[in-house]
Parts: sequence; C-alpha cells; structure tokens
Amino acid sequence: MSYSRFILSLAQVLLILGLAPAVSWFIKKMKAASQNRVGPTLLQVYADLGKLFRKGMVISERASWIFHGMPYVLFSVTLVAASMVPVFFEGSLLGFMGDLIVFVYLLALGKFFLALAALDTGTSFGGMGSSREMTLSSLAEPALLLALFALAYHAKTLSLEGLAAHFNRQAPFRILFFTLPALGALLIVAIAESGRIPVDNPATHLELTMIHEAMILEYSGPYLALIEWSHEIKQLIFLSLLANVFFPWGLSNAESVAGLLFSPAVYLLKIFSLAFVIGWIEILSAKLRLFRVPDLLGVAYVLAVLSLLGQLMMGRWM
Amino acid sequence: MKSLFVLQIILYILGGVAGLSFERNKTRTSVLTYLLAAAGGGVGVLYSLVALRGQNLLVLNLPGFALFGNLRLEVDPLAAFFIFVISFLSIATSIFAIGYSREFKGKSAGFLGFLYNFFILTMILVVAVRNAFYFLIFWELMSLVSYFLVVFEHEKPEARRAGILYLVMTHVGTAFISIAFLALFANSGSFSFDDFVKSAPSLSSVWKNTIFICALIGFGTKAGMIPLHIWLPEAHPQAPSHVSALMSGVMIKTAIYALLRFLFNFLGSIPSWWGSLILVLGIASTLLGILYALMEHDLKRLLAFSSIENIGIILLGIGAAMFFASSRHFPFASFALIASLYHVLNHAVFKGLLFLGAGSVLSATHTRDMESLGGLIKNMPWTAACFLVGSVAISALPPLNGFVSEWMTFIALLSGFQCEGLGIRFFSPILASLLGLAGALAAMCFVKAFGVTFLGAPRSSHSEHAQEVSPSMKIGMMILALSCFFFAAAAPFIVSRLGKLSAALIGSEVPSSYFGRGSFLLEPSGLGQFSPWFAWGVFAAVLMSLLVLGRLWLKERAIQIGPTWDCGVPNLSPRMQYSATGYSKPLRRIFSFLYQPTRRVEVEDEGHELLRTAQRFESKIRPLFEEVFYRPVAKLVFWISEKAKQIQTGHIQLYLSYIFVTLIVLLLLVRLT
Amino acid sequence: MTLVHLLSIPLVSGFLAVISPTKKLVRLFFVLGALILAGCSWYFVFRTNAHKPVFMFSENLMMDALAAIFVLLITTVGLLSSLYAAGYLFKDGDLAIPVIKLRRYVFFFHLFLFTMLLAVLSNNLGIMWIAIEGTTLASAFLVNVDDKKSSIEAAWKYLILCTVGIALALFGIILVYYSAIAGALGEQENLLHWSLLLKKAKALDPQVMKLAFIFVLVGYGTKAGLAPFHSWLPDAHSQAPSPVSALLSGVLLSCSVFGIVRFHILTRIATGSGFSNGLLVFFGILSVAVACPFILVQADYKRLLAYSSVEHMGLAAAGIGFGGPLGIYGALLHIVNHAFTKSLLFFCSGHLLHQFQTKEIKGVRGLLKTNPFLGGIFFLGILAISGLPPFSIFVSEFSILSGGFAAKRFMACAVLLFLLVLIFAGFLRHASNMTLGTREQEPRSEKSLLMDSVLGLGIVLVFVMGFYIPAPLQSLLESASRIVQGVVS
Amino acid sequence: MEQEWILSIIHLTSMAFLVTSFALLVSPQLFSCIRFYAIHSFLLAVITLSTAFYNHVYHLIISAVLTLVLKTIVIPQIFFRMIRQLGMRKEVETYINIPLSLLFSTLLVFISFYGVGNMKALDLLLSKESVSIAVSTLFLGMFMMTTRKKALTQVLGLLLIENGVFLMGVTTTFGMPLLVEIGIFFDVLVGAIIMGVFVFKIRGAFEGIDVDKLTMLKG
Repeated sequence: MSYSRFILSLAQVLLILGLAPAVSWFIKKMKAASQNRVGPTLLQVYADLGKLFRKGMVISERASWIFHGMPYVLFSVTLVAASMVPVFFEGSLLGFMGDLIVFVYLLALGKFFLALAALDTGTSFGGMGSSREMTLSSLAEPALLLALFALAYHAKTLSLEGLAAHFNRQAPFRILFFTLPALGALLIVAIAESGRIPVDNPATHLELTMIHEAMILEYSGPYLALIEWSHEIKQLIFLSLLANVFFPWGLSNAESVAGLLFSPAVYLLKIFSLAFVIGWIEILSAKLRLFRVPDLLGVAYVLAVLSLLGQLMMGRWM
Repeated sequence: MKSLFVLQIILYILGGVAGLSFERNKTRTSVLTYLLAAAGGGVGVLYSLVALRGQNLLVLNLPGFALFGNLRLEVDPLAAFFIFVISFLSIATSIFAIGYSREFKGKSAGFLGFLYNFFILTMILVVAVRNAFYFLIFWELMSLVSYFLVVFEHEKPEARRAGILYLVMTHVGTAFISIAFLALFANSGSFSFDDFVKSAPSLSSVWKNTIFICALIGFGTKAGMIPLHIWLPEAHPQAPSHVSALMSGVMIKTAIYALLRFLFNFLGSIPSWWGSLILVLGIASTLLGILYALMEHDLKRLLAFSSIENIGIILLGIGAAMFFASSRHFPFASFALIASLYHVLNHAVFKGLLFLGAGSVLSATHTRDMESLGGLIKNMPWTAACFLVGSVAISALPPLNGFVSEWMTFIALLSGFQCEGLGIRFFSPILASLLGLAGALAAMCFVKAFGVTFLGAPRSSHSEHAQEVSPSMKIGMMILALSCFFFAAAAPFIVSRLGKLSAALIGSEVPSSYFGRGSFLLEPSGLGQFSPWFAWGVFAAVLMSLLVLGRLWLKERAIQIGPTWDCGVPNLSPRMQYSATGYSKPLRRIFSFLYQPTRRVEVEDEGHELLRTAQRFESKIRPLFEEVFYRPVAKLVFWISEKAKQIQTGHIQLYLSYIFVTLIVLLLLVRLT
Repeated sequence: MTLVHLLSIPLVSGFLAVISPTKKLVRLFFVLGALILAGCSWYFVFRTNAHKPVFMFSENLMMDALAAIFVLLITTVGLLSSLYAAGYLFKDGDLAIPVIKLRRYVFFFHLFLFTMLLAVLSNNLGIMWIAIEGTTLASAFLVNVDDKKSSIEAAWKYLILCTVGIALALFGIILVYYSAIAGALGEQENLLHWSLLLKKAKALDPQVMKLAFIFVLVGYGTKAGLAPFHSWLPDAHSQAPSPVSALLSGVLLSCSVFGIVRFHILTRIATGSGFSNGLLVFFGILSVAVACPFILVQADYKRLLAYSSVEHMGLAAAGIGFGGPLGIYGALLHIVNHAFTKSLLFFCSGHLLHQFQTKEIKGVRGLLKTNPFLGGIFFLGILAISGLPPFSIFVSEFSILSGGFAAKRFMACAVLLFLLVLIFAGFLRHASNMTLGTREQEPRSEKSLLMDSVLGLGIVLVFVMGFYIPAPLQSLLESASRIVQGVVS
Repeated sequence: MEQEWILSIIHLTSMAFLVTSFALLVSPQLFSCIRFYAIHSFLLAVITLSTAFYNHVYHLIISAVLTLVLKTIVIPQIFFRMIRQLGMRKEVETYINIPLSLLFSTLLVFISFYGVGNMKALDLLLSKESVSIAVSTLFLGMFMMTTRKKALTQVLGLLLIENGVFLMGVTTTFGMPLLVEIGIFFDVLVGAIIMGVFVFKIRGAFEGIDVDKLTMLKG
C-alpha cells in the first residue's frame, strides 16, 4: 500500500469520526424544522460530546468490569469497522484485513458487549433494552447479509473495497436496476441498526418504547460520550456504505489529484442526501410496535432475495 | 509413535483401574485417575500432531475373532485429527475434574473416574479402529459407558429417564449403522475398512443410497442432528459436567468422523442430492437448535441445544463439500471440508469450556436454573472471564476461533456463486444468510446465558454466597479459554494442515496456496479473504490504546459509586431484573408458530385484583418433534403390544389350536408346492 | 471312559440321592454328581477329539462335534444350576423344604440331565425321540416342586402341549424311516441311524422328507419354544424354581433345537432346496416378533426372561436357516452364549425372588442401592441378554445377522434388527426401573456365598466369551458348523 | 390267497378305526369315550397283528400284544378307576356342539386325505389310505383336545393322536426297530400315568378337573 493511499485512508477514518455527529445533527435539525422549532446549531452537538467527556460519572454499585469495559470495546470495534469502509476513494485503511462478513461481525461484537453491559447493572430497563436490541438485530442480520451477498454476487467479491470499485466501473443506472431492491433492504437495515424511527426512537426516554436508550440508561459522562459517538459513527458507516455501493459515482481511485479534490465534496453530498431521506422517513412515519418490526425486517429480507433473483434470472452481465 | 499410541491406551486403562482399585471416595484416588487421564490426553496430542502429517501412519494389528478378521487399529490423518481433538479436550476436562469430582464425595467418585477413563478410551478406539465389527463393539461400548455416566446420579428420576431415552435412541442408530456396515460386508465379503474402500466402485447405486441413508440416520442420531436430536438435550445435562463437556465436545463428533469415512471412503463417487440433503438437514439443525437453546433457562440444557446448532454448522460444511465434490469443484469442496473440520475442533474447545464453566457454576451454587443465579461475576471472576471468552467464541464473534471457522463456512457456502446451475447459485447465499441469522441468535442466546448468570444482582442466596472454584478447575478452564485465542491465531497453520487432510479425503490434490497466503485465509476463487492475525492484532491495539487513554483521562474525573437508578421506586430488588424467560420473550412471541407457547398466570389477591399478594407466571413451549413424532410412535408401539398380548389368554385349548392350525397350514403348503 | 459312563453318572448320583437318608448327603450327591459329570464330560470331549464322531452300542449312540457342544452345555449349565440350587433349595430355617421333596427334586434333576444327554448323544432318531419325551416327563415334576395352584397349572400345560408336540415329531420320524425303507438304504435295524441317513441322504424321497420335516419342526419346535408353539414356555419357566428355569431355558430348549437341526441337515440334502431353511427363518423371526410385545409390556420378571428365551431360540433358528458359515457358526455360538447368560439371569431372579418375595417387576426397586453386587450383575446380565457388547451375545447375534446378509436375506435381517431394538428398549426400561433409583422397602437378604459365587462366575463367563472364545471350543464350533452345513468330512 | 384275506382285513379294520375315532369324538358320555378308545386300540392291535402276518415281520406281534394289553386294558382301566375316585360328572363338556364338531372333523379328514393322499412316494404301500387315516386320526385327536373342557378328555385326545401315529408306524414301515417300539410304549405308559397323577393334583388344587379353571397364568 503506497504512502499516499495510507494517508488518504487515514484521512477517511478521521473524516468519519468528525462527520458522524454532524449527520445526526442534520437529522435532528430536519425534525426540528418539521416541527417549527429551531433545532440545535451544528456546534451544539460537538459541544455536547465535549461536555460529556469532561463530566464525572455516577456508576451503579452492581456494575462489574463488563460495565467499565464496554464503552472501550464498542468504540474500538466501531473504529475498526469504520476503517474498513471506503469513503471518498476506492481504498480504505483496513479493507484488506477482511471482507464484509468480518465487517458485519465486528459490529455484532460491539452489540454483544453493549447488550451485556445493559444487563450488568441489573435494572429491568437494561434487560428489556438488551433483549429487544438483540432480538431485532438478530432478525436484521440475515437481511443485511443477504443484501450484501446479492451485491457480492454481482461483483464477484466480498471485500467492501472491491464492491465499491466494481460498482464504480459499471455504467450508472444499469446496475441500479438490479440493486435497487438491495438498496431498499439495506436502507431498512440501516435504520434498524442506527436505532431510528420507525424501529426505535432515539429521542424518547419513555421506557416502553425505548430500546437503545434503555440499554445505556446507567451510563454517564465520558462513557456515555463514547457510546453515543460510536453510535453516530456506526450510523454514518452504514450511510457511507450505501452511498459508495449504490451511488459510487465520483468515487476516485486515488490516482488523479483532481478526483481527490472533487470526490470528498461528492461524498458529503451523497451522505447528506441519504441523511435527508432517513430524516424524511423519520418525520413522516410513526414508531412501529415492537412486534411489527419483524415484519418490516422481513420485507427487507424479501427485497434482498428479490435483488438476488433478479440477477440470477437476467444473467449477471445485463 | 506406535509406542505412544499404545502408551495412551495403557494410561487410560491404568486410570480406570486406579479409579476402582484404591479406596473409593478418597480425593487421592480421583486425583490419580484424572492425572492419568490427563497424561493420556497429553500423549495423544503428541503423536496425533505427528500423525496428522500423514507420513508413516501407525498400525496396530491384534488377533481377533476368526470370522471377523483382525482387530486392526490405524491412525491415518483423519483419525489423527479426531484423536487430537479428543485428547486435547480431555486434558482440560481431566484437570478440571480433579477439583470437580469433590462434588461426588461419597457417591463413589472412584467409579466415576473409572467410567471417565474408559469413556475417553472408547472414543479413541472408535476413531482408530479399522474393522466394522470392532467398530460396532467400540461404538456400542462408548454409548454404554456414556449411558452409565448419564445415569451416574441415578437417584434422580429425570436422569434415569434421560438415560433410557439416550441409550434407546443410540441403539436405534446403531441398528441403522449395522445395516450400513452389513450391506458393505455383503458387497465386499469382508469386515475390514480397507476392503470396503477397495470394493467401493462395485456398489450398485441402489445399495449406495440405502447405505447412505442408513449411515446418515445412524450417525445423525449420535450427532444429534435434527430431527434425531431429542436425546441430546436430555442426556448431556444429566452427566457430571466434565463428562458433559466431553459428550458435547467430542463424543458427538465421533459420529461426524464416521460419517466422513462413509461418505468419502466407503461409497465411492457421490450423487449430488446427498449434498443437498445434508445441507437441508444442516441448516435445520442450526436454526432449530439455537432457537430451542434460546428458550432454555437451564444452563446445561441451553448448552446442549447449542451443540445441536453447531453440529448443524459442521453438517453445512460437509454438505457443501459433498455438493462441490459431486460437481467436481474440488478446491471448493476441500475448502468446505476444512471449514467443517475446523469447526469440529473449535466447537470442541469452546463448548468444552462452556460446559466446564457451567460445571463450576453448578458446583458453586448447586443449581443449573438461571432464574436463581446472577451476579456471580463478583464472587467468581475467573469462571466469569472464562465463560465470557467461551460465549464470545461460540457466538462466532471476532477475534476468537469460533468466528474463523464460521467465516470459512460462510465462504464455503458462498462459493456456490461459482457453480453452474441456478439452484446452488440461488440457495448458497440464502443458506449463508440463514447461517448469519443463526449466528446472531447464538449471540443473543449467550448474551442471555452470560448476562443472566453472571451479571446483575444475585437472584438467590445460592448465587449470593457462591465461592470461586478450586485452582484445578480454574486451570482446566483457562487452558481452553486461552486456546480459544490460540486456535484463532493459528488459523493459517491449521488450515494448511487440514488442507492436506481434506484433499486426501476428497481425493484430489489442491495446493494449499489456494487457501492461504501468509497470514491470510483465502477463498479459492478469491471471493473473500480474512486475516485473523490482523483482525485481532488491530482490534487489540486499538482497544489497548483506548483503555490507556481512558484510564489517563478518567484519572482526574470524579467517579462516584451509587445505587442503580430505580426510577423512583424505592429498594430495587433483584427480582425486578429481567429473568431468563423474560429475556427471550420477544422471540417466543415472534416465533410462536414454532414454539406454540402456553402460559399460565395465577394471581392471589385480597378481594380486589388491585390488592395483589402473589402472582405466579409460568410459560412453557411445546417440544415439537417429541409431540408430533416420538411420543405418538411410542404410544403406538405400546398399544400394539398390549393388543398383541391377547394371544396368551391362558386357555390351553387355544394354545393347542395354534399348533394345530399351523400344522394344517404347513401341510397344505407342502401339498400345494 | 466311554459314552456309557458319561450317561451312567447322573443315573447313579440320582439313585444315590434317593436312597441317602440325610439332607446333607442328598445335597452332597446332588452337587458331587453334577461336578463329576461336568468334569468327565469336559475331559471326554476334549480328549477324544470330537472332530471324528465316536460311536457306541452298534452306532445307536454317537458323539460328533455338534453333539459334543451340547454335551458340554448340558453338563456345565447343569453343574452351575446344581451349585446354585444347593444354596437355593437347601436352605435351613423357616423356608426349609422337607427332605422328601428334596430327594424327589434331586432325583428328577439328575434324570433330567440324563435324558437330555441321551437326547443329544443318540444317533438313533427313535431313541432321540424317546429321550426328548423323557425330558418332558422328568422335568414336569421339577416344574412343580411346590404344589401351588399356579405351578400345577404350568406343569399341566407343559405336559400336554409338549406331549402333543412330541407325538407329531414321532410322526415325522416315521415318515423319515419310511422314506429310508422306500429308498432301500439297508437293513431295517439301523435305518434310523442319523449317520447312515446322512450318508444316503440323497436317496431319500424329497416329498416325504418335506412332510417329515414339517412334523418334526412343529413337534420339536413346540419343545424348543418357537412361536406359535411357545405358549407353555413362559408358564413353565416362571413357575419352576430358578435353578430349574435356568436349566429349562438354557439347555432344554437348545436340545430340541438340536433335534430340529439334525432333521434339517437331512432334509436340506434330500430335497436339495432351501425349503427347510425358509421355514426355519420364518419361524425364527416369528418367534422374535411374538416375544417382542411380551417383553415390552411385562409385569413379571421371570416371564420376561422366559419370553426372551423364545426370542433367542428364534434367533438361533433364524441363524440355522440363514445357513452359511457365518449364520450357522453364529447360531451355535448363540445357543452357547444364551445358555450361560440366561441361566445367569435366572439365578439372579432366584436372588430377587428370595429378597423381595415377589415376581412383580413393580415390587423390585432400587436394587443397586440395596444390594450393589446383585444389582450390578443383574443389570449387566440384562444388557448382555439384549445383545450389547462387550458381552458374548452381541458377537453371536452379529454373526447371525451377517450370515443373513451373506445369504441375501436382507428384509429378514432388517426386520430382525428392528425387533431387536424394540426388545432392547423393553429390557432397558425394566432393568432401569428395577435396579436404578432409590429403594422404598428394605429387602430381606441373607448372604449365601455359594450362590453369589455362582453369579460371579456366570457374569465373568458371559463377559469373557464376549471377546475371547477358547481355542478348543472354537475348533469344536467350527467343525460343528461344518457338519450342519452338510459338509461330510 | 390268504394274503388277500389279510389285506382286506387290514383295509376293513383301518376303515373301522377311522369310524371309531369319529365315534370317540362325538360320544357324549365319558365312559363311552373310554370304551371307544379301548375299541380303537383293539382295532389298532388287529391291524398290527395282520400286518405282522402279511409281510412276516414277527416282532410286530410283540407290539400288537403290547397294544392289546396296555391300550385296550390297562389304560382304560386306569381311567375308569380315576373317574370313580374323582367322582366327576359323567358327560363330556365341549365348546362346540356335536353336529358342528362332526362337520369340522369331516373337513379335517378331507384335508388329511387331500394333504397326504395320492403322494406318489407312498405308492409302494400295501394300503395307501392308511396314511391318510393315520393323519386324520391325528387331526381328530387334536381337534378333540382343543374342543374339550375336562383334563381327562384331553388326555384321551392325546392317546388318540398316539394311536394315529402308531397306525402310521405300523402300516407304512411295518413297525420301528424293536428297541424303539418298546421305548415308545414305555413312554406312552409313563406319560399316561404321570398325566393321571397330575389330573389328581388338579382335582386337589382346583376342585374339579375342568381345564377352564387353569387360566391364572397369562400375558
């Protein structure tokens, strides 16, 4: 891996770290606008993070080292996963390390510890949250995988870089014809994974409706900051995955300097437009009942199957 | 080499005898037996590692019954691999058992040691023997000894019931296995495996299919393949924990071993539908196994069910291998086979670890019911840590060994992309995604298992006053916990070794460069790649640095310890935590078509429903296979027997008429022929 | 020493027992006679190499390898059960049996041994018939030692059914004799000599031989307890005192199977077809099938054992029917193994009956706790009888089955395997209920070293035969199976 | 010349033999049963004797005499005494009434004639039908055993079978070797005696010799 590529991919990771709060700010802002409120300013979200980092903590006496360790594990996992996705050019820092299965399972590892930590303090909320979270995410897993596999089938590779590169080579809109269902599937999964309406409501603290919030109820201070941040990062990862796999245009291959100047802009554009879509969904739809969510995920799975079938029926190279 | 093999056998025999000979209930005796067993395991690991290379296989040729040929023991690479797995696990369990067998003071722990040693011995022999007749003998002995281990605490009625179910089921299996072997004998005219292999081409396809089906049923029963699994969750929990570790860890794998022998050695070329059938059974076992595991709140039963899941994963690998072999994609085939063999090893390690953990919990709290556990991580940090490692590994999460083999299974399934035929191209990703579902469910299952057992607040005085277990038990668990990391890191080496083995099985030489470059594992057609080293190198680096930073950062932050937030309700009691049953409630509801749960709520109140004094909630799921198939069959058999017993009425005239009628019928028969 | 001496030993000791005044003496002659008999038979069989037949009495008596095996069986099991009985029936105290009865018992016991020996040693089919009829008459009194209602009933059924059967067998023998005459094989006096008939078997008329075989099969089959002629068997075996039951099901049944085998050999050569094989296989499997439900659902443990005898005789018959070296060797070995295992189990049942005072399976619980020695042996014995390795019966069953596969009788073998599994399930259920678990009531138990040692000996025998067959016995079995295959050496 | 005589006697007597066994089967009285049995045995003796003279196998005379002594005199006497001592009811209880049993028995006779008659292997017999008669006697005996209730009548049926077998022996093979003959007679006698003993035991234990009561052992 050449020197410049290394620098670039490092820059990508940093970009994601930096950008993550902004994206969720964007969505918050949209909602505020839709409710005729003036939402927080962009600076506010960073300020909140900083404040949390600087605060002290209150920790339950029941908490064990699992509770303490979880934020670190979660964040580092998210970080590693983040450094596997290509952002504004076809390479990524650790993309060579493994393929999309590794990527998915890294995120799963984070979730595993999150769910454990939720049980650690022995509240009924924690248990409820972790139970629901694990249930939904395990139902989301096959849809996520199958959608990715459908793409992989098209690209003949499982590596995220490879996917991005492959779709970047294809003529636009021809690919979309097959992959659109997969896009739908991944969108639904992304919403579920990043805990947004209609699956989960990030804003609520009403025990019956919350999932993700319930798990981290006991956290405060720097730990909370880490968790929130990695949550936002995860959301951004999914968005950029969507962006770079389905709309790979303008993804530069790290040779042309012009492309390098041009592609981050395009990336931002894509990300925020996707964020707009998600925000829009969030504005329009109400939260689903817990036991309706599986149906939604089922839809996602069916979409994934459809995209696979489409490719099989019409042959790979149409 | 050969001497080591003999030495291992002798060590086990000595261990067994030691268990019986010296004073029964002294700790010294059990220490001696288990040390001998551990030594045997060590020896086994030594020579099996060498024999795995495949040069100079060791052969022992003992005289036997005249009609059935010699008792020939031979350690070829396949056998060596399984011997390695058995021996390796048995080291850890034996060391664990030294401390654990204190549980059985006064219940003739010596006898337990005797059975334990012979159990391991029979497994080794089953793997090593090369003659159908003696194979059956050792096979049945293995079942018999394990039966005695299952009913070791036979004052418990459920243990007795489980024992009967177990032995009868395995006996049914053995009947099918014997048919398979006898058919091979009828074809080859001899009982020796070599002749089976020689005469494999001359098998007619009808016989081939019959033998395949019989072998599948027979060994599937032992392996706990759905729908033949019903004995497994009953029997495994009943045995003493170090034995359950062996049963779940390796005993069911001997069935996998035998299945491989049949499929790749005895039956010659493979029709493609075999592979598909095994794939279907595999995915069924995987999903149903973990789904049933999720509903358990008995720790050891939960583990037993998850064994069914893992057998499913192994079968997925084998099925894929067979399919690819039948469509002559040999690189893929051997990759799939590597995956399944690798998973055999890994599952042995972490399932063994988990059972040992469960054993420690059992010995510390004397209950297996998760509903009365909790908060053990405070009093038993070591056990908790080891159990956590096991849980992460079995949930197939990076960077532990479980993930490596699961990743390979994924890839093996996805290689179906490369094959001709819409069917495989369509179903391979579907199967893979379902495997993903199973993985996620497993993660949930073990979050529940670990979380409810070790985290939160203790739910009973047992778990509140639990003590950390004795050093030997800790050591036993540590060995396995560490090897969970080791077998992940050693992946490239293991894969190259297994590559040779699987190539030999499939019968086509595939260069190991297909499967790995440097520290990377490769899919033969470059579909995907993964480097466990990097994965957990990077992960560990990031984590470590974060931890350091975090510590530094938190130094000057004020951290105060307070009670858990009780949302204003005073004195938050442990009973307000989520219970194991509650944890899996959403799934129980989502998959209600499978579970068909029934619930009973009893409320006691003082006149008005708001003035509740007590409330009892009970929720059961319907064991589908038992109720739909097994119980009706058993009922039918007994009904028929009852009816058939009518012939013995006690009237002598009737008896005479039996003779009479038979005679006349026979006379007419002769007349007419 | 000659066959005559062998035959005279039981007669003499029986006679001595009758005339001896005191209980001690009766017991002495009882055991001593069996001991000497066993010793002599072993010595005799293994010294005169039984591979070429030994004749006596103008060829009326003959001992070839086949007969030799049965001689060993009779005398050995006889010894075991007499040893056991010496502890079992000659108790003192409240349960003591009056000496008159004991005398009668001992006399008939030895008479029984004599008749069985005569049956297997006689070359003359007529004499064999007489001897087998004699076994019925002798053992009828043994079945009914105590004049309880039930035992009288059992004895009556035993008498009637077996005598009818025997009469039919005689009919068969006459037919054979007739076809021998019709074939003009030689002067009349020794036309019933099996050895002669074997030489000239080709000349016998196939039609008549078929007819004869049917009659013999039904006749001796009744005695051998093949279904559907077995109905007397569970009654007699469950009512007889345990040592006698051991002798009945261990040896007597086998002797009648022996009779059938002799005729089977002739018939197969005469007809030159698998007619008799087919019948044997059919009735063998039928017996196993009939025994199965009674083993699955059974309330009385002695009847349980009795039915398993039906099953095992069926297996032996099927093995003979399958033919071929494996099948026949297996069948003969099976007869030997079954004799030892089953008698062991009947001895155990004697213990049980004495300790729990009931034949009900329900009545026996938690045996392993109350009496580990007995419980362990009983459990292992049950496992052995239901054909689990490392016990001897597994070997013979397996070789019978492989004989079946070698003879291309696949369906038959599949059915057999299926039934065997069911039977195993039944046995395991009963055994687990009886031995495992915790006890409710404290059973009475006074130790009798003699009886316990017999049990120990038995289980060791059963276990050792599971993986090692002594060379002389092995060669005996092989040459015997050669005889049955009709390879006239 | 006299050979024909003897032969016709044999034919005649064997026919009478069959008829007698019918009579034995249907006679309602216990005493008459026994008498018929005596006659039956007597006819058997006659057949034996004539066969002995017909083809000059003189040891058959011995067995003829034995038959006469044992079966026509001794055994019936034993039975008569037993009946007196037991003081049992005189008539025969059966499961199926006389006409029906007649029907059955004719069927059986037909079967036996169909089954073993006209078997070409039997051609060189002097009276071919005697085989079928023997077989049918056998069947009738078994039929009797299966349909009668009293222990004693069962024994009678058994003896009937015995006679049938014996007839077979005499007519087809001109008698077994003497040794065997004697043995068989001995067995028959002992058998009869022992059964007699047991009849007494049953009488003692079950008050009455009705075999229906002997159904404690089942399953």
